[in-house]
Amino acid sequence: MQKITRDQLITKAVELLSNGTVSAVLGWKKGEFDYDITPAVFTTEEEINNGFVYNDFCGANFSKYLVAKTKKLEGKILVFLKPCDSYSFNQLLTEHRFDREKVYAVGIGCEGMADVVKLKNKVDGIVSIDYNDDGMYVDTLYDGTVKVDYAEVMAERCINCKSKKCVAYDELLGEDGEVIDSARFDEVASLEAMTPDERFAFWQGELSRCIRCNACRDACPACTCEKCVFDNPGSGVENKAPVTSFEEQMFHIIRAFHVAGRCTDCGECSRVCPQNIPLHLLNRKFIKDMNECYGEYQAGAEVGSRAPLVDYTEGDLEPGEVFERGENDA
Amino acid sequence: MQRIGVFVCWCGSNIAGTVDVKAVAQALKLEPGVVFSTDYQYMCSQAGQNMIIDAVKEHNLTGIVVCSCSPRMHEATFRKTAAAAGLNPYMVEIANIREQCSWVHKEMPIGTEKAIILGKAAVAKVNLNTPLTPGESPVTKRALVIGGGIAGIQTALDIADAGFPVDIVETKPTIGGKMAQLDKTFPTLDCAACILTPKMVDVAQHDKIRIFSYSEVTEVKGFVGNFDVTIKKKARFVDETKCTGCGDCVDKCPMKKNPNEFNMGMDNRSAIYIPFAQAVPKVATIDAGACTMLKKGKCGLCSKVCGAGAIDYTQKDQFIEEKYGAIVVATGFNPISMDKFDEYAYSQSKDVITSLEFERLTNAAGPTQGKLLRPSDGKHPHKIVFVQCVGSRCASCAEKGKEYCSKICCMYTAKHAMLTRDKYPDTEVYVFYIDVRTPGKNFDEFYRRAVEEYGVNYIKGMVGKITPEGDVLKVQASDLISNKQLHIDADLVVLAAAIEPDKSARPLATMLTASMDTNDFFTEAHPKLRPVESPTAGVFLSGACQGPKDIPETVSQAGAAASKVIGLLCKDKLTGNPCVASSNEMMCNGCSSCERVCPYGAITYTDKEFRMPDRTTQVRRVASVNPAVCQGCGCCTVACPSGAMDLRGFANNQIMAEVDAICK
Amino acid sequence: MQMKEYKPLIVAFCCNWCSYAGADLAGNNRLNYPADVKIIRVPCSCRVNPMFILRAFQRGADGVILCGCHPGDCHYTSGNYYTRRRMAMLFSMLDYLGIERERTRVEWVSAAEGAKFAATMNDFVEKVTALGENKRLEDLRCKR
Amino acid sequence: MKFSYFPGCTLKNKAKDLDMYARKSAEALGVCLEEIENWQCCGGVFTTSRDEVATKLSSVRALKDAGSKGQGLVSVCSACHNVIKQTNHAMQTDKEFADKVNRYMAEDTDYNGETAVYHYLEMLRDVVGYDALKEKVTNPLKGKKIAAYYGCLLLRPGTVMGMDDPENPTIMEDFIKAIGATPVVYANRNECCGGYIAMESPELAKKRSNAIVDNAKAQGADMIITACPLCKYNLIKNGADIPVVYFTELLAEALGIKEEVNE
Amino acid sequence: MNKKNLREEIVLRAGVNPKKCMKCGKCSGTCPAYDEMEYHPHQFVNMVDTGDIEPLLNSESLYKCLTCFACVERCPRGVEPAKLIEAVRLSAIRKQGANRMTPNDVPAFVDEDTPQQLLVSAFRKYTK
Repeated sequence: MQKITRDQLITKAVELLSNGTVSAVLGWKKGEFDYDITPAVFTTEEEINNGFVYNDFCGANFSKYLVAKTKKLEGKILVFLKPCDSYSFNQLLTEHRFDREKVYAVGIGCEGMADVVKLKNKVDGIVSIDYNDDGMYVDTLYDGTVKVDYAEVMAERCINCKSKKCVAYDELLGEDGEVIDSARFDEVASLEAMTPDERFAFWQGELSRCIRCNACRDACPACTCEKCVFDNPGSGVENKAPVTSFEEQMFHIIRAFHVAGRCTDCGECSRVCPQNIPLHLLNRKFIKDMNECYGEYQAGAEVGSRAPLVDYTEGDLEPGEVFERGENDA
Repeated sequence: MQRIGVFVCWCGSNIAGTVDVKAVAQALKLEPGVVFSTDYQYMCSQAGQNMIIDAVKEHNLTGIVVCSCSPRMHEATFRKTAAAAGLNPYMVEIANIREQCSWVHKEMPIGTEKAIILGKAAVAKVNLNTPLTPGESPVTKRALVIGGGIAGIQTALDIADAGFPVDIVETKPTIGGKMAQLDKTFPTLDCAACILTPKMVDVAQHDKIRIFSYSEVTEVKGFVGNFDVTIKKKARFVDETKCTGCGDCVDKCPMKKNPNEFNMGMDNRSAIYIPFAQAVPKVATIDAGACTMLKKGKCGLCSKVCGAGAIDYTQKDQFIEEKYGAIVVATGFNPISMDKFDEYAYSQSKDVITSLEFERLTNAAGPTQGKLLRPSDGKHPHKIVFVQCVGSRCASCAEKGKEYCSKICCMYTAKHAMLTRDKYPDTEVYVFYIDVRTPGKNFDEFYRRAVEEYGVNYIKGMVGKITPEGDVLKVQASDLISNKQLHIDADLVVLAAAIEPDKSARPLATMLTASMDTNDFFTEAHPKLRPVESPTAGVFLSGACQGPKDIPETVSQAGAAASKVIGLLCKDKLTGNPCVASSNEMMCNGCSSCERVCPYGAITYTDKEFRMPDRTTQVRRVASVNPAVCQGCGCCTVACPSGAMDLRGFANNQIMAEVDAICK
Repeated sequence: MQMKEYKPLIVAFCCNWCSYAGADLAGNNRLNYPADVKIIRVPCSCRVNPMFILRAFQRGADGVILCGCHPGDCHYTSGNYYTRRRMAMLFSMLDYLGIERERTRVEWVSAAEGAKFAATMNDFVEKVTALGENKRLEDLRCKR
Repeated sequence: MKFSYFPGCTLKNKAKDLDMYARKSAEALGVCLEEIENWQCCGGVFTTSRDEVATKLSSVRALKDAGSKGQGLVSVCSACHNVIKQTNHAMQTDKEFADKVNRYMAEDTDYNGETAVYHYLEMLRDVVGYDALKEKVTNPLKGKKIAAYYGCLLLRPGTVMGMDDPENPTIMEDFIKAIGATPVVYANRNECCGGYIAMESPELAKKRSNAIVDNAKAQGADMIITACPLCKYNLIKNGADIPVVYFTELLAEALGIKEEVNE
Repeated sequence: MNKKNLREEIVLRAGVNPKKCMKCGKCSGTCPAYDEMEYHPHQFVNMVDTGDIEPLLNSESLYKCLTCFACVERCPRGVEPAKLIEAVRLSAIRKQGANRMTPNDVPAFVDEDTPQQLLVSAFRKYTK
């Protein structure tokens, strides 16, 4: 499959702006460095030509931005949806979080995004990055230009990509892919196979690093509550900064439960975590359990689908049986 | 801050025997908000209640904690006490220190310690209690009865006689249902038509009853006391107000070869038809699938002969919207299809019939004018075999039969067998049965008469195979008592087919948000104590839609449902349970999670305008709970991701406070 | 020795219509179970938010048990079916984090099952006592 | 369209015609039947007992062989089809049994009932299609009143065999219509001819067989067709006075290739 | 082997539960070999259920069942009597020297049209 290029996106964005289809464009713009790309709204051709970027670091999921942007805007907003973003897009529509009529969605094929951390682990002192068909050419302070294969720096979530199929769009750039039978649950399974003590040790090691910056929540496309329970004094679990380690602990469990059945497994939580905690492994555990107990379900695969936790059958497994199921598998 | 009074009950020695009540009262006095604490021998006694009332007045209490027996016992009592003292009744909490403390623990220190903790939890909760007022909603004083069989007819008559208007919606062109098709009724053998048709006439002439025949319910909105129902009146191409039911059109119609549903397809009717002579309303209906005028625009004979000018080929389906306070479901039953039981050769021989077909064969208004003749050749049958439990009590094959007992078959088969022997003494009649079930007044006596006086051969065993050969039906069966296999060359075989709920019931249940069991029978609010009410408030059940029933049972349930409806319609206003869910619109995401889990359809969504801090306005989709429909289970509160949904009386912060108090 | 001293703290959420009545029946029949069990009444098991359970653990509970009507018997027709899914998922997650699975339980107790209620509580308390104090949830975040 | 083909012992011997007509007709219909190498006799009856492993291995081997080629497995003989289909079902649904079989066979790959099993009639109905068959008929058997005799093996147990409604089957009647003849429906078409009992109690087999033939005749049949060599044997042996033939023979005749087969 | 163990073994082997029987007699009503049997299908079910298996082991009835599955198909409760009969039969013929038929017996039964199917079926039913 041909990679989508910046030029293609700009051409499309300018075309839709100038013919009046949309009045704004949700896109990416360069940050301080070539790899810290931030989402931005463009309203003129000029802004786009100057600021719009698209490269291997444009992993940010835009769906969530539509909740706020569509409310404020007159006319339509253009959004580019990678396959994983399109699932979040549908999920938000299922939850009536924005008006579909106010969005013009362009699906874009995706060959996987790069992981900044992986890149930094390989290369020190990044000055700038150039892209080529066969890899990245990184200009560095110390080692001159270093060539890096895409495969070496591909993000975990892209290696275990669940789908290259755009499930929502008004128009598609490039070719559509297929849903992939990915190995994304392997890591969860290997954790499940551990003894409780080993699992405890693993999670203690991971979660003790949390600095409670809320980045996971802020990036999560399922976390679009008008008022987050962690910010709500009436909820009983309000806490902005860590008071006790224990309250802290609850944060990730509650958050994972809150998005259970709604999480599309886009991987944004892990991507944005400054402490590199594999938060997606919590969400995937719920997804894996729900798939195994209640039948395959992919949040966002279709608009209006009924998530497992707001559904039931009379013959569901008992909570105790869910454990036993794990034992039989092991 | 609340001013809370704590009242610890001794319950004689029931509590005081294992719990140091004074210590409890003492300890709870130190809890935040508590301004008064005392103990007494019997709090529920008049003296105890007066003590509470006095304390409320004296100490200006705003909340009450009673440490006593289970709230299931005396919560209502102490709420009344609070009301008598001028407090909101929902400012009372009970700490259950009897059933869940003194009675299950033996040692005083342990019991006392736990009682104090339970008391603290109750205090913590009351601190967060708010006065609650039950909502009120008006009642539309009109009832809807869905289904016009004997169940619907009886319910409608009883409600109408009490003075409330009733509408009956019936899918067929006439009311009457299955009972109209029956010949005689067990165990008295009175003629079904003789007892049913006067009731049908009563319905037709009752000034409080309207009949929507050839109609169905297509939409139900609203809630108890306030249902909005859409009824589709299917086009019958005859103006009901003009048709006199004279039948001239029926005679003249050239399209005469259409299976007659009323006679179970055993004879034919014309394309324009009146189902039977006593039909109500006695109005003709055109079968659009059979009429050449409607299909090809050629014919028009009925219009030409109709003196009243009632024929209207251009008639369209009509939709009627009406408001009701209560809905009674009386959708009835049907025999199951015999397709999957072809070991009995139902599809192969016209002389293998179902019991309902047998009813028509013996009915004077039936296809043979009541003479028992074989459908294949019109000959008089001599050997007749009845097979019981065809498709009933069938556990291995869900797609074939039904696991339950159909209840009515034993008795109607005894009736068929007896009547056959009575009218045709030259016949040999066999009944194959698994068990004969006759629990009813005069039922077993009736069955025994069939055997002892009428000489019906009851054989314990089942028919395994029926082989039509030439003009006989070779019946192969077991006789378990004599341990033999029997081979009978029968002339006619009658299958007692299992009965199942009418197919229209399932979609109707969805519209009504009324629950059903796996067999598609409507579930009752309580199987013992509320058998004629659906769990959905304002929806009542009458007849076989709730489970297999015979006529007397159906009629008594119909009356019971009617009395429940009357009880509801008598009220001018309904007061609800104030412990219902409510949504904080500022926090609601509009995601529909709550709506999806609500078993009562109590939650709806509206677009609402909000003023934002920056003075702009924003339209958001938000949930709102109808307090008249909500029953207060709280399922929505957990489904809600933002915590916008909360349950009054069991609010998130109240339960958390209890948790904290217990875990402190 | 310490085991002898140790008394676990157990929070039991009981639905008003079946399990709370079952607990009352246990009382009526004088069926003993440890006082470590403290019952919180909720209208339906589906009212129990996972946050309540986590809160109980957070505040020092050693075990949390949730009792509701038997599946199919819910007073509100379907509440316990949702409970079953929610708790199955929550408990599986706690297990995944290495929290002992015996600390959490869902049990269906009808209003007629006083004996079952008492037996369940006895068993649950025994299991939790054997585990000892609930430290893991607290320790999960502190790597020592 | 290519299938693995399991002829069975009788088709190699006393029922060669059943086999030959089946193969040639399939060829004419564009279906390739590839005989499984080294197939072994199915054993004639399926032993329902769950602890019987050895008697089911020949079926499992045939199923595995077909599966390894990615082909469905077709058989004509009712007995072979019944045994293979029931074995396959047991391998699919009874894990304990399947484990036992797989351990016993100790081969590189396990088998869990993945292969699709067809009776020749099912292949005609579901793969070729009766409409397509009708078009290929050059010699419609007009005017013949034919009674389809299913016997017990083709249909039962209904939930396992899944060929048709076990009490009111139509697959053979529809076949008869497709080749231009008139089917005669009679109740005993799914009753047992006596089967292997003919060996020990010929009188019982006679009673059963006569019940079938008499019923077919009484309902107006002038010919009976079957897929089972033992049924055919029992009916003829016990004095059927109307012809009893294999359905494949009529198929070949209708397709106009009967002579060709006999050459 | 005691009565109870034999019952359990047979029930396990057959994979069906005789307790499900509601004693309707449809199996015996449908059985084509009924008249040849000393114990009829419904009796098999009842006798296996009550552990009264010894008489069955010694009965000719074991070899009269045609395995035509009519009772299996038509049983309203999923008891599947033929499977129980088969399980008892196996208990009988698995005993040492209990084969009902030997190859030497065959020629007496065979005529020129006898299909192989008849021989293999009979052998499967009569021998271990």
